[in-house]
Amino acid sequence: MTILKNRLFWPAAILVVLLVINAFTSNQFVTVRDGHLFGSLIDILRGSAPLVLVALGMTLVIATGGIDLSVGSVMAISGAVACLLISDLGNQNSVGSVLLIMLVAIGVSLLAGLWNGTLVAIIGIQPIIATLILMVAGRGIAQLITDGQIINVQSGPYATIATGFFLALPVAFLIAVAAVVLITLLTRRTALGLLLESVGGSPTASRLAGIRAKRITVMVYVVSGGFAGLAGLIYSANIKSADSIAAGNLIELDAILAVVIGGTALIGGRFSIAGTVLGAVLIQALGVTVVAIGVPSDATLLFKAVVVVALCLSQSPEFRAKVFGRFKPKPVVRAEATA
Amino acid sequence: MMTTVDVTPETGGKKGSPVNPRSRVYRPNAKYIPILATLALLVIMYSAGVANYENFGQPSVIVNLFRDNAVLLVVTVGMTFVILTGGIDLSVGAVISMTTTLTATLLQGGWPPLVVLVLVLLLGSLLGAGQGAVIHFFKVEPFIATLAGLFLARGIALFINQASIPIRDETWKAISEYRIPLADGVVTKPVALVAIAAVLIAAAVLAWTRFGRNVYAIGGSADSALLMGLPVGRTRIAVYTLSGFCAALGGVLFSINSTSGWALQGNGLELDAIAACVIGGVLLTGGSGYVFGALLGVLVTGLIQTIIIFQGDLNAAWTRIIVGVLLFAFIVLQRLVTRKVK
Amino acid sequence: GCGGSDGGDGGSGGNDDGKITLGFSQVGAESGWRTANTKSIQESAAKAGIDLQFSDAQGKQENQITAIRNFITQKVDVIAFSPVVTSGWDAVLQEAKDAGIPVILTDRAVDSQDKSLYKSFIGSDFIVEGQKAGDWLVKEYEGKNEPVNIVELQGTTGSAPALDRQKGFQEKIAGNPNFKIVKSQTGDFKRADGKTVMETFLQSTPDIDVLYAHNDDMGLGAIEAIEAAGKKPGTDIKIITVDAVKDGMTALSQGKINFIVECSPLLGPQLMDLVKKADAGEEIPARVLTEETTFTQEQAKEALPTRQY
Amino acid sequence: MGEQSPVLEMTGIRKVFPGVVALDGVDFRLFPGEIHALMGENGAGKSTLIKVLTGVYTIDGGEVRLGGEVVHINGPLQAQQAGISTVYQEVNLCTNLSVAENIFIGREPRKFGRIQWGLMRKRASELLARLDLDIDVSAPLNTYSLAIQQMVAIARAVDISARVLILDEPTSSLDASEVAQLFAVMRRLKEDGTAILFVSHFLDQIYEVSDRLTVLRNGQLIGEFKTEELPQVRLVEKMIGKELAALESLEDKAQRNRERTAGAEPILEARELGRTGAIAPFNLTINAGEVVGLAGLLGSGRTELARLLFGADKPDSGELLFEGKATNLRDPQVAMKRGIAFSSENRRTEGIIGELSVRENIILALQASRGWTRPIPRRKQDEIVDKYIKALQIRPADPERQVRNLSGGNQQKVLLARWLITEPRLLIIDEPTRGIDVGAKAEIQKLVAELSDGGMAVLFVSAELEEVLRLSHKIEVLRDRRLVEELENTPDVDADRIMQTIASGATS
Ligand SMILES: Nc1ncnc2c1ncn2[C@@H]1O[C@H](COP(=O)(O)OP(=O)(O)OP(=O)(O)O)[C@@H](O)[C@H]1O
Ligand SMILES: Nc1ncnc2c1ncn2[C@@H]1O[C@H](COP(=O)(O)OP(=O)(O)OP(=O)(O)O)[C@@H](O)[C@H]1O
Ligand SMILES: [Mg+2]
Ligand SMILES: [Mg+2]
Repeated sequence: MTILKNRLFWPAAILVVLLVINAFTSNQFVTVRDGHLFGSLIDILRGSAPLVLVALGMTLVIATGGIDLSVGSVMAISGAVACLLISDLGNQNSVGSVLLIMLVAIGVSLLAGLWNGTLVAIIGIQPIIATLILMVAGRGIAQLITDGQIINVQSGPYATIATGFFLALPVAFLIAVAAVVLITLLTRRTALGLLLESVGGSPTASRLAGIRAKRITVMVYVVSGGFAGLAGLIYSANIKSADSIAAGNLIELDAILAVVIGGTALIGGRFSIAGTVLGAVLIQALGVTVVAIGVPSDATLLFKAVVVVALCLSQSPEFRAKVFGRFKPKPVVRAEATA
Repeated sequence: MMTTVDVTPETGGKKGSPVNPRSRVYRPNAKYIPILATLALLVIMYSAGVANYENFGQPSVIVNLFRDNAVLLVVTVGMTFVILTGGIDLSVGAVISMTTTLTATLLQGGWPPLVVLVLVLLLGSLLGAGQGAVIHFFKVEPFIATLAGLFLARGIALFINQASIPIRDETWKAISEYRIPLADGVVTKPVALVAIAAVLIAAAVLAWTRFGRNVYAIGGSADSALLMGLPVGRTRIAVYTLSGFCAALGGVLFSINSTSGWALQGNGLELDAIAACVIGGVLLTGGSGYVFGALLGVLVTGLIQTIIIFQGDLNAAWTRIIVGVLLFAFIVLQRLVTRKVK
Repeated sequence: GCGGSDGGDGGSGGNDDGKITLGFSQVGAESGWRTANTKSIQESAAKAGIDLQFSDAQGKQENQITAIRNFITQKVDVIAFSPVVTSGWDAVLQEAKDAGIPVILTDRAVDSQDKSLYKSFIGSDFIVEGQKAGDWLVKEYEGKNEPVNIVELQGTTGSAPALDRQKGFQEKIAGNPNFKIVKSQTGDFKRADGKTVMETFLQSTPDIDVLYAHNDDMGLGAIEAIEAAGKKPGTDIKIITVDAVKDGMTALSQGKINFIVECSPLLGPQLMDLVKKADAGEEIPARVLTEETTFTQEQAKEALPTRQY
Repeated sequence: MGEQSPVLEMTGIRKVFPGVVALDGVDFRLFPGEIHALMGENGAGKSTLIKVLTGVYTIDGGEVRLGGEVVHINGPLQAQQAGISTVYQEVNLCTNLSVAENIFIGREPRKFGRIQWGLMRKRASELLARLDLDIDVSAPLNTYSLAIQQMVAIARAVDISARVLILDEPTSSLDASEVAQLFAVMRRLKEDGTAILFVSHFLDQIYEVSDRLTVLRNGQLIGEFKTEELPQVRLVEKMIGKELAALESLEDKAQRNRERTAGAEPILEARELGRTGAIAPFNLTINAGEVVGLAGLLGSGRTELARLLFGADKPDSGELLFEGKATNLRDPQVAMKRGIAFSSENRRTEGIIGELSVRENIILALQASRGWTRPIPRRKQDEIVDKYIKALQIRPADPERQVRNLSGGNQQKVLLARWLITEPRLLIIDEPTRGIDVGAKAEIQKLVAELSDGGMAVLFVSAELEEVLRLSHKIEVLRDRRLVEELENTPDVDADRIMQTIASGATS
């Protein structure tokens, strides 16, 4: 009974259904090949890594009542920076240099986040418009970096972060897991989560309770930028090239959707990391399923619409009460009858 | 005037508080400061354009601004209502695509133009009403409900036809080609007038009707509005219906503008509309802002675009960067000006 | 041309140095192909001494209409643009015509019934591209009587190249019942999407014989997926793509792609010729095809060293 | 009046929230032309009964009769249409709208469907003048203090001339004169036959104005009484279920405190500190172990003064000395570092974070001062929270409940707990007893007295003069946003003396 009442029950159920469909349509769901796991489930987990990362950052931003539209552009910038630098390397397979370059790219992304955070918290611009600036200009910057071309790299170590395997599991998946664990620890083992929720719940009350709301706000945008940068690296490593136009295009929408499916309200306050992860994987699985069951491209969007409608209705307690309520007697009424 | 039991002290002193230098004269203006600041910055931006580019000063630049942004303007008007209640409507761009595709398909199929017009406007409103109902009754977040609406509307459009469909209907063409001369060599088209009419009507509705004031109240605090006995549900659904209607009307204007329908039309327009509202000083959390502000927001984005076109030597990358820079400069200046004056 | 005499007038209004001013509205920068196209136009304009008013529409028809109207306000001498969509240009083209500014379409066509609205259309024919791809496939399997499972990576849903490349291809393979398109899904012209979609194709369809990708980028992404699945692109799965950008040609020469239909972005020089003629009021052909070809693996090896993009 | 039939009759009302039975078989009658007080401790179910009546909550059992007929009220709108006009406990207005609109929204004067703004403003001004309030009605409501907002809410409800008028703690932040105005209006309405339901924790007010009262305890009906037939002590007994001894003992304590004022060292000193438009430059010294009370009328600047001392607002003149050293309290965080705590009068928007739990709300300030990297261990949290839930009798005593769902008085206690656990050197409390029941109020007063005995300085702001007099060593009198006089709280100082100062205060 209580599990049915959980907000995340229905998204989880839909995810399971999608995975079952995939298990049936694909020839290998999970198998072992060349000493590592392989199959459509693994593809989904690996493919969802960038979205999970972006959505994680987005969750924190949304928890403070903000929004970050610039994540896609930051992904493009980070991929562009990394590929440009790597392509200039004498030896693209040098692990040290590649790692350093990735750090540089993430550093740039953190700066982008700092920019957003400053506009929102210090100058006081509404988050949607503050991050829109970088959303528009950022992709231009990425295009400048790559000169509008796709920069190819042939770096084994770089490709590893997207397509490599470690302990039989995809590295991208492991990175996402690490990020989830990190954020979970950071928000739930320290007081950060509480302070975030407090700022999102009521900025005025938080300030008067002595919380440095501005500092926290800046911080979440920086974190969001950093994760977007990491996601951009995985995205570009996956195709061994920097595609500054396509990278992260419209990912902000998916990320926000993932956060909302995960039960975090857009007005801020309480947030759920687990929910976000569930939402992100669900979105990825949905995309894969559409292809796997061969929905014709002119009906793809309609199909997605139906799923999203079903999802958002299933998450509404009011809807569930109306639809399922008729079949079960309300506990409250029963209690009264016996009283 | 009132006889009371207690010896109440003289309270007349409250009136003209000597310590309160906040002059009464400034007060009524205070709420218009963001709009005035935006307007002033808009004028500055325009003057900069005139100073820098040949032919920028021609009246047709301004006239075209209204005409080229007619669709965005109409959609933004609807969006303003939604945002004022503290909601958001992501489906508008998709409703446009659905409307244009349907209009073109039906007209191609020989349906009478008037029937088509009424039908598509009805359909847009209906979709909006549906979203509003889901948001109100099932307490689904506006963002996710209208995102589903976006998928649905564009899904329908793509399902009807993926390719672009020309409109060869005489009425549509006639309206499309009808010119309204304003001055020597300056003409505008009916779409611009429709857009301006939409702005004026919306401004009047917001300022002078109960519905309009309820919209503000809900945006201020929906819970309080409910406790004050305002028709919160009805208003909220009406607002999304209105936005759906405006989007459909925008779609019709689009189909007139381009005499065609296409399932990818209006892609991303929702963001433009939201941005225009915000630039115009409408608070995304609801309860504060004006349609005229939204109008200014549309003009700002339109003017930025015009400047970019007149600049003429920017490739895609620089176009994006300059748009971002101009947007940034504008927003920050606006912010600083309003803060100073306050 | 009918606008010739007005053109001179417009020229003097636009600028005083007697140079021709060309207003060009690009679709956007959605792919490497498009960037090359933009570059070609910018470079050849500079070379030809033409003042270029360039505007990027970011994939939106409304932006393009706005740009064209502004070109008219600016009184440019010639307008050229790559339409985002085929329909919906009559009104704005009429305005250009009334202002006496000749219009040249590049890359993509419009469906106006009044052909006098524009002077010329220069560009490739997407349907023909699809047909060329189909032709090659039909030839490749000539004489073999076995079922051929084809998967298709479409371009952006609803875009003209995606629709036409699909149409032309289907026309050609329709004759042979052995050919079967088992899966067809959009990869949005993007490398990453091409890869993801292909991954799923590979998971859900056991024996894919042929991949037809609407552009090189998606094909390149798909190659990654095929390799990751332990198959050999070009051998286990035959790959046909369209565009012939450098990365694609390299893969072709390496044997990872089997056939590429060229879709050349280098319209610049041809366009500038037409612009000069149009400005001078000379008669110009209503349809100019870009010089394009197709490449097999051998041809790619030869052509690769001299490819510009 | 007794022979009349009740205009409103509720029988067997039951309301259950997850985990709490808020109302259990409550009967309630309201007759035309009476003022009926609804009494009970914090969390007894008063507000819930009102919300059930106006359809904010659905009823889980029982029925409501209005004018003898059974009605099913679905929401405030319907209640209003049925002739029930309500002022809810927390000010529930749209603060983004103007004062005039807040009074008239939903019933704006119109002509041809067009709102007549001029007429609306004029009527609003007139209406407020009847409550002796002279403010700019076209200014947004959020530019006014909570007390004024409360008056506006009352004006709105009163103007919707209804059969039934419900006032849920309307006087909690009003000062004596405002209360008097309100009572005058209530009496007039009563004469016109309106039935008034009135909730207040001020027993004096209840005895002054009500005809009859109904007592609730723990969601259950204790009984309905004629006010004049029930002595105060008995009423309190009925409310809390036992005798109240705390009040008496406090009286002695306060007396003792008064003797011991001088000699302590100053903690905070304000020198010509001021903020344009908010409060004129003032001098103020607060010593350790001293309770300083702020007295003044509604809008006299008490809140503004308090905010300056916490860094919630920035002063634009003068200087502030903390323990003799000049300090710049840039923001609340800095003030907290120095050991200053401030509990806002506006608990709904500046106090509680509704979405968070009681536990989280209580530890919030302490956690903020420790910084996010040093979380308070969960065990310690539970310990502290349990202690204060017990000490302040927060009910329900469930630390994981959302604060939003607590009764108003209990929310106030949570806020108090938040600041007490930071163990401040100077505690600034603005209307700390707002909406708190007699028993708890006595506890809180006792607590304040104890804290000051222990060396804590307290700046105590309250609209209730009695309270200020009882607790303070020193009383600062404000008038027109100006500190006009400082009084040592000697035995000869009483309410009249302070009122006099306010009335005749030197506004030089
Ligand atoms: N929405 C809600 N959800 C859960 N519990 C609630 C809700 N509203 C009220 N309660 C609970 O119902 C009980 C009665 O609360 P109510 O607000 O009626 O008290 P009250 O008598 O008005 O107290 P106060 O004097 O403090 O205002 C309390 O225990 C409270 O926690
Ligand atoms: N009579 C009045 N006229 C205009 N504005 C007033 C008036 N009274 C109060 N205000 C507004 O309300 C605020 C009152 O200040 P403040 O909150 O310090 O009052 P207070 O003494 O704490 O009284 P209370 O909280 O009981 O209202 C000021 O900011 C002022 O804008
Ligand atoms: Mg209450
Ligand atoms: Mg106050």
